[in-house]
Amino acid sequence: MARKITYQQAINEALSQEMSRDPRVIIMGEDVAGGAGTDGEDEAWGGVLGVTKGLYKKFGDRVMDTPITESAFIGAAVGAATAGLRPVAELMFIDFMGVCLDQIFNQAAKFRYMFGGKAETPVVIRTMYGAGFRAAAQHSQCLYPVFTHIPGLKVVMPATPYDAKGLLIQAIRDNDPVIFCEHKVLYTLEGDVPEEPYTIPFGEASVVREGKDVTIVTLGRMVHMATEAADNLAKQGIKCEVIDLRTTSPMDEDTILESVENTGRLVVVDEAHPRCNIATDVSALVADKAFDSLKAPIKMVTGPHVPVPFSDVLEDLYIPNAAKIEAAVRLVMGKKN
Amino acid sequence: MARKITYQQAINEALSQEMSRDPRVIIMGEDVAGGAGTDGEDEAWGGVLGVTKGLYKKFGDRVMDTPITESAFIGAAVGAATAGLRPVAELMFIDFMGVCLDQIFNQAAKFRYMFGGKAETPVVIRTMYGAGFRAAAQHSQCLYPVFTHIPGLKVVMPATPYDAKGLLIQAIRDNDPVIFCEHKVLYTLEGDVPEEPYTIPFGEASVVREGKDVTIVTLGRMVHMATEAADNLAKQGIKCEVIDLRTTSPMDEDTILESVENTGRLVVVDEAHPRCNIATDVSALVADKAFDSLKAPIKMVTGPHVPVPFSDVLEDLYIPNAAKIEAAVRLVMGKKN
Amino acid sequence: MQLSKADLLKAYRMMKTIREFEERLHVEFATGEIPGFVHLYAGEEASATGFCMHLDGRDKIASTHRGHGHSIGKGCDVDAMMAEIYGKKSGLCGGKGGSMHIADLDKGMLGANGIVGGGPPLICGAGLAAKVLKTGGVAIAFVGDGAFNQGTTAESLNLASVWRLPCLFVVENNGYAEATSSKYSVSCDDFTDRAAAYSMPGIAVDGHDFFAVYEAAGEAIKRARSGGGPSLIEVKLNRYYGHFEGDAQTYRGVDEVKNIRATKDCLVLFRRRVEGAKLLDASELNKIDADVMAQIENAVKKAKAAPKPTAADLMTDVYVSY
Amino acid sequence: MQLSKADLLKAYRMMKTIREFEERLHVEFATGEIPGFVHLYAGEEASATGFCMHLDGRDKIASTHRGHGHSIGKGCDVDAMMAEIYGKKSGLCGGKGGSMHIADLDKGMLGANGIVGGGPPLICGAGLAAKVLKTGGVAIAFVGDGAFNQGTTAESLNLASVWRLPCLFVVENNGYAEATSSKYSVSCDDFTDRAAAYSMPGIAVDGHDFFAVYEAAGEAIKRARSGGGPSLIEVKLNRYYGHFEGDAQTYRGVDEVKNIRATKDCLVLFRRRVEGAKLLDASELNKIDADVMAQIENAVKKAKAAPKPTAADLMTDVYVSY
Ligand SMILES: Cc1ncc(C[n+]2csc(CCOP(=O)(O)OP(=O)(O)O)c2C)c(N)n1
Ligand SMILES: Cc1ncc(C[n+]2csc(CCOP(=O)(O)OP(=O)(O)O)c2C)c(N)n1
Ligand SMILES: [Mg+2]
Ligand SMILES: [Mg+2]
Repeated sequence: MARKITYQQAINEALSQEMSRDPRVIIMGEDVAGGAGTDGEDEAWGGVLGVTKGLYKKFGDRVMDTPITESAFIGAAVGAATAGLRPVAELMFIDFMGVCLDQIFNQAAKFRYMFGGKAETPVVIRTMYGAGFRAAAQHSQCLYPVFTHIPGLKVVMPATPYDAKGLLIQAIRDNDPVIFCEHKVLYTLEGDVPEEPYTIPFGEASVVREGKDVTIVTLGRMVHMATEAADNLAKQGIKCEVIDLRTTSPMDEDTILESVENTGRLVVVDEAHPRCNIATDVSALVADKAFDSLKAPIKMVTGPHVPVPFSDVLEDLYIPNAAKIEAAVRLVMGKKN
Repeated sequence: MARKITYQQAINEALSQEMSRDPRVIIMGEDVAGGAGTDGEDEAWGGVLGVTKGLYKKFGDRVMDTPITESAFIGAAVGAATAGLRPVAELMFIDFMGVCLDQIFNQAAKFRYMFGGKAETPVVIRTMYGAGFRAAAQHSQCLYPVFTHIPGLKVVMPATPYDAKGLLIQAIRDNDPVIFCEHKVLYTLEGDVPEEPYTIPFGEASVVREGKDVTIVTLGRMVHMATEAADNLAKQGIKCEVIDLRTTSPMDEDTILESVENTGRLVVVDEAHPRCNIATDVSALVADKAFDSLKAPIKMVTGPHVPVPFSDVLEDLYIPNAAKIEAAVRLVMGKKN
Repeated sequence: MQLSKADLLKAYRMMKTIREFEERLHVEFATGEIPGFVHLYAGEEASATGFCMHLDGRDKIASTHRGHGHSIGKGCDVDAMMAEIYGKKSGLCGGKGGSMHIADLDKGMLGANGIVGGGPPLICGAGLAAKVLKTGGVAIAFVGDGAFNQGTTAESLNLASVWRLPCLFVVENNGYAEATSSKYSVSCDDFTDRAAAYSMPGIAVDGHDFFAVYEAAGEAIKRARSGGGPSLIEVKLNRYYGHFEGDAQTYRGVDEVKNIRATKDCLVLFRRRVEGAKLLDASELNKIDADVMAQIENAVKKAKAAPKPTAADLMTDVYVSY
Repeated sequence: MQLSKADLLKAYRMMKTIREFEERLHVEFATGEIPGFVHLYAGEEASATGFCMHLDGRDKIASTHRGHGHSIGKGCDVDAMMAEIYGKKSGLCGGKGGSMHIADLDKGMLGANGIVGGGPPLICGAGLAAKVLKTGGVAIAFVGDGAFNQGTTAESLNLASVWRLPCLFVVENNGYAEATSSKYSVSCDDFTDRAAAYSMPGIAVDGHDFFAVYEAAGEAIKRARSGGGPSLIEVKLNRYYGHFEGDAQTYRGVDEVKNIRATKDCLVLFRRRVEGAKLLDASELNKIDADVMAQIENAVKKAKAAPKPTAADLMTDVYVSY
């Protein structure tokens, strides 16, 4: 698998291959084609950052631009999923969930349970999250902890182009509602991606570095910060095991617990705000189920309890980075007993 | 303070006293008066469960019925709060947040930060949460972890009539946006409540039982389950310290940590779904900051990762109760070393 | 639109079944045996029936918290509905949903909905699926007068119009949203005033008159099926009971319901019309009445006797796979 | 409505300031020095100006992601705005908000908004506060054609009408929401078709013509101030640049903007009118042009030179107290 493409291209390819494979797959969102009703080019945008570019040319009306009415079109995707289609709806920024959350968390997520197991809602909601674009408080949030909290949803957080493609194909073929979270800073990241379609099962974390001293559990963009930290620490003789959760719901508890049983030390890295997030979730899991293996306090490296600031200096301070992760790892190592 | 009133009456009294004290306090929500535009009685409902009954009679137009448009009226409360009023808006069930969350989490919560500290948004959103009414998946959720996750919001969870009154008066006088969460099952709970107005500061947990063996951190309705469990356990010689958080944001970390430093054991009880909730939050805090005191794994007793079921049998199984808490406590006690 | 004798009998049976289901629930609820919130559709039967009589297996509907009538109209099993309302394992949703979440996707009933305005976006999706999959189906969102103000409804009207979806938006205007009059909460005089805002036909119809509803419904459904896009239909009607069971209804005028029952009851009007025109005779209708009484009696008995779900049921049905 | 000479000069200065601010940002953005998303208001100046010329300290506005024009119109400090867009500590929001969150509550500017449709509910609240506190103030929500479909807008129109709030809802219809034509996304031909849905007056006005906007605005504001309730005003106008800076705009027709600039530019039309009617002479206007150029030049210089926020600023300004 020598071919390198970007995270963004991997997503595009997954969509394209699944649309070719299955005519029930349709795409909808604001300017996912772009140019609707205008005098100019037909597929003028292909998504606000070009992620869906080319799909309209290939699939025509199966790529649907929508008015700016997230409740209506996300809800339509949900409704269509109960009625025979397999829609992939784009919530442009995850930050916009506030205008359409009901259709996701009270409708899609709960149908199967409320209806006594007699519903399938194979809808995928693709959405862009994370800080780093100087896009300020309403366009830079993580918010995946909110979706992870809700029973009935699956939450997917690819960190690499390879995972983006495999997890998105899985998401589209999956029969439950999936929130597919794409980190905007990762779109340009390149990596090896096989050309043929493949799936990555949900609930299987990926151990991206092996190490015996400290377990670092992380996800999304933070995987790269953590591996950078692990590389730096390795030079100082501290061997970190870096676990990329890949999906937060379901979450691969076994891989986390086994690793901590080996290392006895845990640092959890989560870009999200610190309260009730994935970092607390993983910490709590380990403090319950791997307590006897723990040799040191569990440290969390997360965004702070403040909205994401605009100014580049402040945003850079806001985002967890390798240095902060290294400091946390050193802290848990210092506690050796 | 011999006078006993219900949780619901305590809330009503807090509203009434604050409206009398400060003409800028107004109330809005669906049928908070009731009867608008009808041929019949004027204040026909006073809220869907009668919590605001009598206020319209006292305060007239300052108690405003709204159309069923939560985005518009919650947003209006937020906007009015930036413009000189101190609105108390009622989101009838917390489950309805999905149709209006944006105005809460992207607007109210972020104004102050986004505007460089030059905004005050003294809005209170009263809302009803929790299971126990056989009200099924869309009328029984907790969801306060979602609000707790968001910087810029304060989240208040009274467990008793006394706290309900004092915390609500504080919320109304507070200059930040407050989500005030009322457990529907507690409305009829009676307790001692002083007649005169008083405030309870945010971020101060209440130690409702002292004990040296195990710390139980909890909140809302679960406080009562936990004290019941503590009483039962006391008979078996296990002394639990029960901490009622009262507010989850800000959260009183010191009281939690001090208690765990004494007991060495922690059980966290949270009615919410288990992922990314207050239980994980408190567990993670302690696994970080009081790790060295811990003598046993931290156990969490929470609702399961399923929507709230309708059927009484299932709902009763769903809700954490004293028996489950006792089992968790015994588990952490068994781990003595 | 011509209704055959069989159609007329079917329509009457549907209305009567709804009525009897609701009247009986009203009585049973008072005993305290039925858990949760129950919102009765009694008085509004001609609406659900007028629309559902046109529908078949291709078609989908989304309902509201007041969903029993639509569910019966769309063919949900009455025994299973009753058992569901009692929270029994044999319920249509295994006791997990209750009155506010009755659904049967196999029947094209996408669910009652505990969220006011929850249905219209879903119906856009059902309409879209019909369009993309070329099923010839239509999709109908029933919403209340209160729900019509909800932003989700407005967005859905726009989307259905932009995408020219085979959808109907049916406002069942019973004059109240909980204890609030639509005269207060709705800023236009007639809901049809909102149709022009979305470039769709807007029709108002007397919801006590089954035939009027049936005709308006038929036209809008025909238009939708033939690619003519969505319609908005306001059905003016009344609810006989409170917002939910237990509502003291002090906001209603004296004798308001009594007068409506006396003068505008949809079942009475139906009988008067078909008997008057000698389309059906009283004995045929009386027989239906008796059948329905027996059916509901039986449904209640079975529901009461049925076993509840058990601990094994708590954690199932959340995901297809996890 | 009569405009004094001072008013005319003020209006021209306002429009010119907005124009120059935006034209300069367009140039500066290309250098890569300005972070984040920037949406320019160039071409739409007559709208913000036509409304804001009527406003005073009692009045509030809520803007959109395309908020610079409204901010300048409502009196936000231009230097501080520029510094904010550069992310500097001296910025109007201390560098924490940026272009999309410029606000100055002291000036009655409730904020640009990164959420499409975020403003209308807030404006209901501002209108409510004016009504309850009897300030005599009005509150204006500016929304785009795309934003007008959003459910929050529909709900706000209804609420403002039901509560008879002193609010204006101003649709700045520039024909596009991002790369989507309003012809596609908006299901009515004219936004005024949506006014009847909420029983409020709906007025359409040519947004290139300051005087037309000013007059329509004046009437609606007068109505609101005197208790006559809300209005909906559609301002038809054009944006000169892309949706945001960096947009290649391939969705636009050939020479579309060039033609508009040549024939409908609001500044050119204003000058032609006032010079033609000999209300102002060219030298007075030229002087304003020169002033504004200097002011913006100065603002950019200061913004570039200003210090950034520091680590100490990260955690402040979240709560009044915590
Ligand atoms: C989003 C949301 N807001 C409020 C409620 C509470 N509620 C349930 S039914 C109802 C009134 C609905 O009125 P209408 O739409 O006219 O329907 P009707 O009850 O008259 O059939 C309200 C306010 C809810 N379930 N969901
Ligand atoms: C809720 C929400 N959905 C989508 C977006 C992304 N977005 C930002 S501006 C915009 C287009 C707005 O168009 P319009 O309202 O016509 O305003 P204009 O840009 O033309 O001034 C979109 C889709 C957003 N910011 N918020
Ligand atoms: Mg109604
Ligand atoms: Mg526009």
